[in-house]
Amino acid sequence: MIDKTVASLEEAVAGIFDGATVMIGGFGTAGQPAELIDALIAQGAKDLTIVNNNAGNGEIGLAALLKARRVKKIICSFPRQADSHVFDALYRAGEIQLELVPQGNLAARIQAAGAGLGAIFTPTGYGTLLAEGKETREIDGKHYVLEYPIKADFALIKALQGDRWGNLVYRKTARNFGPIMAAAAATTIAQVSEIVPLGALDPEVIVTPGIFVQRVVAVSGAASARVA
Amino acid sequence: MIDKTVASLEEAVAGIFDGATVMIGGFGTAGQPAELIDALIAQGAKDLTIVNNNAGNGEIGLAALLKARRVKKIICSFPRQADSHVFDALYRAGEIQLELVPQGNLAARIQAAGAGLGAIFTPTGYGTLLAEGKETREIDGKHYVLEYPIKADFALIKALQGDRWGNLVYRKTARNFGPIMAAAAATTIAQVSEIVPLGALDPEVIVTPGIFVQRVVAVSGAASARVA
Amino acid sequence: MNKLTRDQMAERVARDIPEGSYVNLGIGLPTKVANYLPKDREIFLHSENGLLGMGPAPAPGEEDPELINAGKEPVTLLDGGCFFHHGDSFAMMRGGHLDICVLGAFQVSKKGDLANWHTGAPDAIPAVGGAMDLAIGAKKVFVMMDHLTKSGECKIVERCGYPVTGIDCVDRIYTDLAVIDVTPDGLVVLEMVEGLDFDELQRLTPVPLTLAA
Amino acid sequence: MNKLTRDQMAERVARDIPEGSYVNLGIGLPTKVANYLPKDREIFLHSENGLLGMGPAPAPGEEDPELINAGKEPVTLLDGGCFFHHGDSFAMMRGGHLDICVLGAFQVSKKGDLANWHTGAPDAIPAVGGAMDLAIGAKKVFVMMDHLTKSGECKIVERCGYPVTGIDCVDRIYTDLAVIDVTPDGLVVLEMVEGLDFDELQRLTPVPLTLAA
Repeated sequence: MIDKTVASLEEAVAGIFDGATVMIGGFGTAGQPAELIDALIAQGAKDLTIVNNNAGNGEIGLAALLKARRVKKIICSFPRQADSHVFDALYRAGEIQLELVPQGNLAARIQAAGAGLGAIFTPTGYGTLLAEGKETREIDGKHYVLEYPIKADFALIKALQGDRWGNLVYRKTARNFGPIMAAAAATTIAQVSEIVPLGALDPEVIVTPGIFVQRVVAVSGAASARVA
Repeated sequence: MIDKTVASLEEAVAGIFDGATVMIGGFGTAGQPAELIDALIAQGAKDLTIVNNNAGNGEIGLAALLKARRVKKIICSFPRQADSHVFDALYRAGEIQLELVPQGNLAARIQAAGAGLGAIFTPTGYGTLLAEGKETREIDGKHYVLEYPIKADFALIKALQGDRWGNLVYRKTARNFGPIMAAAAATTIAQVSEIVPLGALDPEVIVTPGIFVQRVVAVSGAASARVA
Repeated sequence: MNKLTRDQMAERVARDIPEGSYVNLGIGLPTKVANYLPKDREIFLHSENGLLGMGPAPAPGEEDPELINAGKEPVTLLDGGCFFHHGDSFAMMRGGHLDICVLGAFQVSKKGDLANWHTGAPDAIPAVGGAMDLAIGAKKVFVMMDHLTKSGECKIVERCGYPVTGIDCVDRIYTDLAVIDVTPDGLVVLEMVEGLDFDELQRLTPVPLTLAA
Repeated sequence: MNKLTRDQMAERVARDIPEGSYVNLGIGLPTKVANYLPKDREIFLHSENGLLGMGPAPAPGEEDPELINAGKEPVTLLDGGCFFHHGDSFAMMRGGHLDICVLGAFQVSKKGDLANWHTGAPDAIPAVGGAMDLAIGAKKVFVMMDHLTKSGECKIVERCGYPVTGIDCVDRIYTDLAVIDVTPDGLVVLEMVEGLDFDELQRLTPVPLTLAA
């Protein structure tokens, strides 16, 4: 019997190695797998490359991972926020690398990795600083930039419910990057509010099929909706 | 008030012009919008370029459209089937053009159109007849073929339920090409078994958001599940 | 002259959004446009973080941290709205499915180049978010901004001095002084505020303007 | 020698599919493999037309024309299975998410090129379906075919004479005579049927074979 559920957060993040590329779901705190990030901090992996839309808020979650000096590089679209002081300080001190990617290119590059494409021509960013040095091409009168897939060794994501085959459904705008990161990582680890029996999720409404998920761990339901 | 529902199949296919590119959903007959195709035959548009996975079965649906000599060219992955005699005869007589595309490239090119990408490097077909003359590139040690988006003027698709904003849900494997074609066509016309009130479809389970759909027409519920 | 307030600008933009439009309102000033959309028009608001059919802010106490907009503020969902992932959300933008997006700006060039993401200051931490996707994706890009900076320089310029967000992408500019279309023949003034005449507007604006016929 | 029947070949392939594998069984002979998957192993069957967790054929009278497999035959869905669109379905294939796909073949070259979609006959109507996606997408590509054609020519060849489906993509060949791995060092015979010795297999096969250690 295949059972992708694991009993603890420790087990969920086991094996994340130094130097790994780790995608972390979430748009701000919505969909951010805060408990998995805390477990990753406790686990100790360092020199990580993190892929996330943002670069952490306040002192918790991703910001706490940065503060613990585990992150060598971050690939994101919107690092600077009102409460991104942990990132800001590391960046100004030259202690973290930043690859800034327009949000839609971030999404498209993650999707390209999951879908096995070698590269894509995207119109976003053409003619801007963020396309400097990149190959461009005019196709049908419109200008495009060649962008490459972003793959990951691990993805940490948050969903509402999961089953032992790894099928997932999400809640409202906490869905955001979860489904596309799940497909782009070799090992996808999902924290869910509830593990449900196989067959409990309607096959028409499963958002992430279990093929994209390797580990599922339950965290307390209350955590799912809190402002992490 | 926005109401994308139309009262008749005639109204649904109004304006499809001679020479248009028309995507038609379905994998074989599952998901094939048979009633819309019949309405298109009655409507009379000709010199069409059709995008479908197949090239018609038996004498009905897409096969009937071919038989009525309305189709100049078909873009598909699997024209030859046990019951594709209408296509076979036209093809052998040189009366229809065929662009044969591997099924996954067909899907990816349709998706690229919907997502506004200029082109994609796909591994499928590399080194084969179907990539002859196409640009190729080695990326990270793997070989890829450059493929361009397939856009359409119209898409005819079949869904289970729709609402007046054009939101759609599908049924089982009749989903197939519907969602990606809806996003790739300027005007997407969906036949549904049932039109439901706004808000009746759970926002978490809507598969095709109404932004991709311009017209919705109800056909009898029984028709939805029949072997068309 | 009667410069428009920020609310008046938002109201003015709202007037130009037809029923049935799919619209993305950028962070900041454009967000205000939602407050002035006529109640008798159904307009579909898109938010980059994966929702369509966005409704107004929730009543106090009804906020849901998992139902937010691009600015990470709590919102609501209308009946008929839906959720989707980031891939689909940006496909909507990049694929030209949005009718209108409304963005703030530092500068717009006479050719319609937009600068709104980065001051270019050497010590600034850059952040782009969805700005570049919105700039090139929507069928029509409306910009809302003050006509002049606080120090009196015009934000409509020959060439953007700030790093651009997109090239040749702005269709219409709403300022506190005028409404101006970016056309292949140059900038065309559609409206001016009460008490402002064309010569005065041209004097404030360092690129050639013409008055709409 | 005791050539394997088609059912025996299917049974042999089934033995090599570990629990938890995501597997696509091609149209035709490979479909038979499903009949021999051990009941005590959970194996996830994928069908290109948008389902994962495919179950066996329905009982007579229970067929649903909207629940079919890639061969357009009625199937069922297991608890835990799900539906998705063609974009997602082929992303699973192309993106390397399937562990194994099992395909029929006209020919396999010693380097692992596969020919299974087109005879190349001038009057043939070509049809490719998902064959090329499966050939290059799965982590392991297993081919099932007779060792020899009806006229006695070996289907394992120096170079494919038929148009190829994919280059360098086959990992293992199951024939009615042998199980053969395609390795960087050439073709390695893992098993032969009872009554067949290596010299005889090599005599029938026009490319160099080695016997697994």
